[in-house]
Amino acid sequence: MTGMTIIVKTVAEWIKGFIIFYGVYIVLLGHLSPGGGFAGGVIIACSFIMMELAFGKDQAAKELSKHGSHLLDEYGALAILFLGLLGYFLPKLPFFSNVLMQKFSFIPFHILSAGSIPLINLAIGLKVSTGLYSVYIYLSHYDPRMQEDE
Amino acid sequence: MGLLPLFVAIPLFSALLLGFIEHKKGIMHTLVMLTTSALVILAFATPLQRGFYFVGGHHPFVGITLMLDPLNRLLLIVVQILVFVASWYSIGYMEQYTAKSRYFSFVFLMLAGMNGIVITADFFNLYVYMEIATIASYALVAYGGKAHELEASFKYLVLGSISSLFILLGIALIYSQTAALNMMVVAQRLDVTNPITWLIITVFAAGFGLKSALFPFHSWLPDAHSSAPAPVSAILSGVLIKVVGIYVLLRFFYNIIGVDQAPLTLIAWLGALSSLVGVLLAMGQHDFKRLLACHSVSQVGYIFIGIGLGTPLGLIGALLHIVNHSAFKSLLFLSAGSVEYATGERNFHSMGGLAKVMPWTNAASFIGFTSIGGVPPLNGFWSKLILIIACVSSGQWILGLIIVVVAIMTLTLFPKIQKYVFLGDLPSKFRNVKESPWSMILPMLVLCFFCIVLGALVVVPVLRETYFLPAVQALLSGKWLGVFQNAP
Amino acid sequence: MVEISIFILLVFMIIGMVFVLEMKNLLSAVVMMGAIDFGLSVIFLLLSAPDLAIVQIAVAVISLVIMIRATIHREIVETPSQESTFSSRVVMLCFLFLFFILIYPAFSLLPIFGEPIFAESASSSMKYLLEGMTQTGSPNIVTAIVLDFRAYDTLGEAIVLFTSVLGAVSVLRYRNRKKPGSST
Amino acid sequence: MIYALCIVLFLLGLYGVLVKKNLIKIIISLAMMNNAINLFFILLAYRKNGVVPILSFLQPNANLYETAVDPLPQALVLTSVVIGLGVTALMVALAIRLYYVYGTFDITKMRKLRG
Repeated sequence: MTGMTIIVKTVAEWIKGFIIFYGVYIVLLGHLSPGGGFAGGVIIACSFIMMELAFGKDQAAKELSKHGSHLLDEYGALAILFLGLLGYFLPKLPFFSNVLMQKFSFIPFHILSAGSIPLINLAIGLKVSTGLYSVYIYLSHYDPRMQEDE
Repeated sequence: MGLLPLFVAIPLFSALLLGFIEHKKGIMHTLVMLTTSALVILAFATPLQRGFYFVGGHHPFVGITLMLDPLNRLLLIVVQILVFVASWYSIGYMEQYTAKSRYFSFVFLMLAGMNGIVITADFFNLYVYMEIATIASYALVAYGGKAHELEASFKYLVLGSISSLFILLGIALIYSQTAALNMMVVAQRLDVTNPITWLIITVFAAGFGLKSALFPFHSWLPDAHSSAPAPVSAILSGVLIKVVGIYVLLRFFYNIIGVDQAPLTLIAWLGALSSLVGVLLAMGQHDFKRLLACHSVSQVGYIFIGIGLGTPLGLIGALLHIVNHSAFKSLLFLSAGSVEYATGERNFHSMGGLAKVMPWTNAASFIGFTSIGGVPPLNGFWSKLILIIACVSSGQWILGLIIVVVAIMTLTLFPKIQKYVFLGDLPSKFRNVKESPWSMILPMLVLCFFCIVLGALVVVPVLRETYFLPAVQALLSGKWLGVFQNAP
Repeated sequence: MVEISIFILLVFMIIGMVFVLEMKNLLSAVVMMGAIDFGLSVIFLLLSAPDLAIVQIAVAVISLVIMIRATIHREIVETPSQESTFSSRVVMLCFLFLFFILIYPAFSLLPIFGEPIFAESASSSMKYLLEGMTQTGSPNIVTAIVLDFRAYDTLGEAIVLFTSVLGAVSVLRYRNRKKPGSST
Repeated sequence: MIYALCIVLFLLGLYGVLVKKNLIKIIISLAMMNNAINLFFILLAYRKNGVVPILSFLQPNANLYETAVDPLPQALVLTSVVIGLGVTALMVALAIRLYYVYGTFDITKMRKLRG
């Protein structure tokens, strides 16, 4: 599969950056305005999927392979777990407490406020975008001729 | 109580780590054994009294609360031991499948989900962790990738999702009445005289009844449990249906709603019906694992009879049967898996004479069969006896009679299979069958040990007084009132 | 005003659902599902839940893409043999209608639309609204709940997604069993 | 009345799951059941003329507790939407495998999935 026509490819190339930028914006400002890691992550995944649809499987596999997206998914999940356990390993703080909020003081309504909330948002954004992209790519690359059982 | 989050964090961490060491088998097996044995030790290290852990340090009204009491502790120990044994067995057994690291990831995710359900005291948290456990189990049922396994998984997925949505509806209704999700707060605020409470009870009973394969909803269980790889069947039948279905219903009826005899009697009768239906279904099967799966329906029925009686003796019988059924049913699933591993065959009519070539498997399944049949010194006998006495002493003669009839049918069912599979002449196609590797036999022997020891220990007061009586006490102390009184 | 708009949108969603159930062409049914999801997103926006509206619309888009990918180039028409018999459908409809009639009185016992119970009693939501900003530093109270007060749930949610992604990947692998005799 | 419409949507989804014999229709029906419950949760949280539970930079001291809608169900539904997406993805993967085994999405043509 070589993808769609040149018009679609050009337009997809142009708007790819905007969609990813919008997704990152929603992730980063999740604690100040509506949005957050899940919404932003799904939007970023949509831009990856758009590129895959426009340019075909082979081009997409060059930029982010099946295995690579799956590993990134695991890194994201590990990061969330690590941020949760951070409180557990520090003295006198419980599991999943907002460690940074209690150790440092922040300016309210600033992008670097709310302690570890933006960090968890980033981890979730990474996890959701790569996870959904890997589901999609596995679904669309599935080739029944390679199936060995039955 | 500081140990509680580790029950979720350790298996999750291992499940995520397994993706990075896909091709290093030695490290993977070490990690699996280390994780599961660490969890067994942790389960025994948890303290005996009731205690709470506030996630994030928030007040229980605001944050999520984890809870430990004797009932939780009993189930935690059973879950950790069974998963330990099953993953030990899997190291040898799963050699016939590909992508072993993913398999262990699913097992650990399922374990994390089950531990999350057992230790939580928050309704929505319960729903989320239930979804982790059940989604991992859907993927594990489809793990072999054969057509019937995929079908069984799809059917299981559809019915499981319906039940999850019913539970979510119940949680929404609870929230609409109490504006709280913490189980203790809900127990204080839920008004039992309000008709909405009856709607909540109905919706929850349907949802968790579907998850635990109670009588009108049992049709998915034989397909799903027999299609999974053998150690997974052992986990599914041994603990998953009990944790996801029975444990939550126990908590809901006894500690949150407060015992009411009318729904309990209904549950006892549904349990009696499912024990009859399960054993009748099992009698018509030719497939070793399918027969065991059908029989699980009948054993779940026993447990529900004990729960429905509502007397201390009935509850002890039910809890004892939960533990015993985990031991002997998983032992039988593992030995069925061992037979399948060696011969590639599951239809027991075409087997025979395997006792000569597989002596250890033969011995293990002999102990399993005598235990499930209720032969006196072994553990199955005691829980059935206690259930029968409980039925008779609370005046429910018919329920007691049903238990006796089902027990007799079970007792006639299993020697027949032992004869078909292990005795008689060895067919020529099985001449060069070898005994399964030791990494599969040793876990079975561990479960045999539990079957024998639990039977012996039941009469010893130590086990009863440290594990079972406090658990029953935790249930019979009634609604959780006055635990967190002060609103923030 | 909000109530009437939601009412109209819900009626449209129900009509759409009936279309989904009765349409023979699977691709149209999938596209109709996307339309219903979009309606739901608008309802969330009307109910002052912009976080949810964004998530819902993004999830609707991605599930639409996945479902279209599953149906396109495959069998896209429902054949008559896939229909249940008329009598079983009528029985099921009657059963569900009976269920609806039975639970209909319960709706009057629910809190009246627009007057939720959390505002009356000492509830956790009041505490979130009062102290969410000072305790977590996040002006978006929903984010404060999701990522601080109930962050443990969010860990579970991320793991659910991880599990189902891993499940889909494992279901779609090409070799499920090793050939007897092969060593790796 | 709005609650009743919401439950109608739920029951229509249940009808579709129980009656339809096509894998894709079953998946859509389950997704609709999930949507109906999410909507039910949010309807319970609505307060008349309620504002969004987000503090604005312009009015950092606004009295949200008197005007805002209930934020907790929104947080819960956020979780539930994502769980629904996960279940849908897994079901689609299974449906595609089944399609290539049997050449159809029709469950009456499959061996064991009856009823």
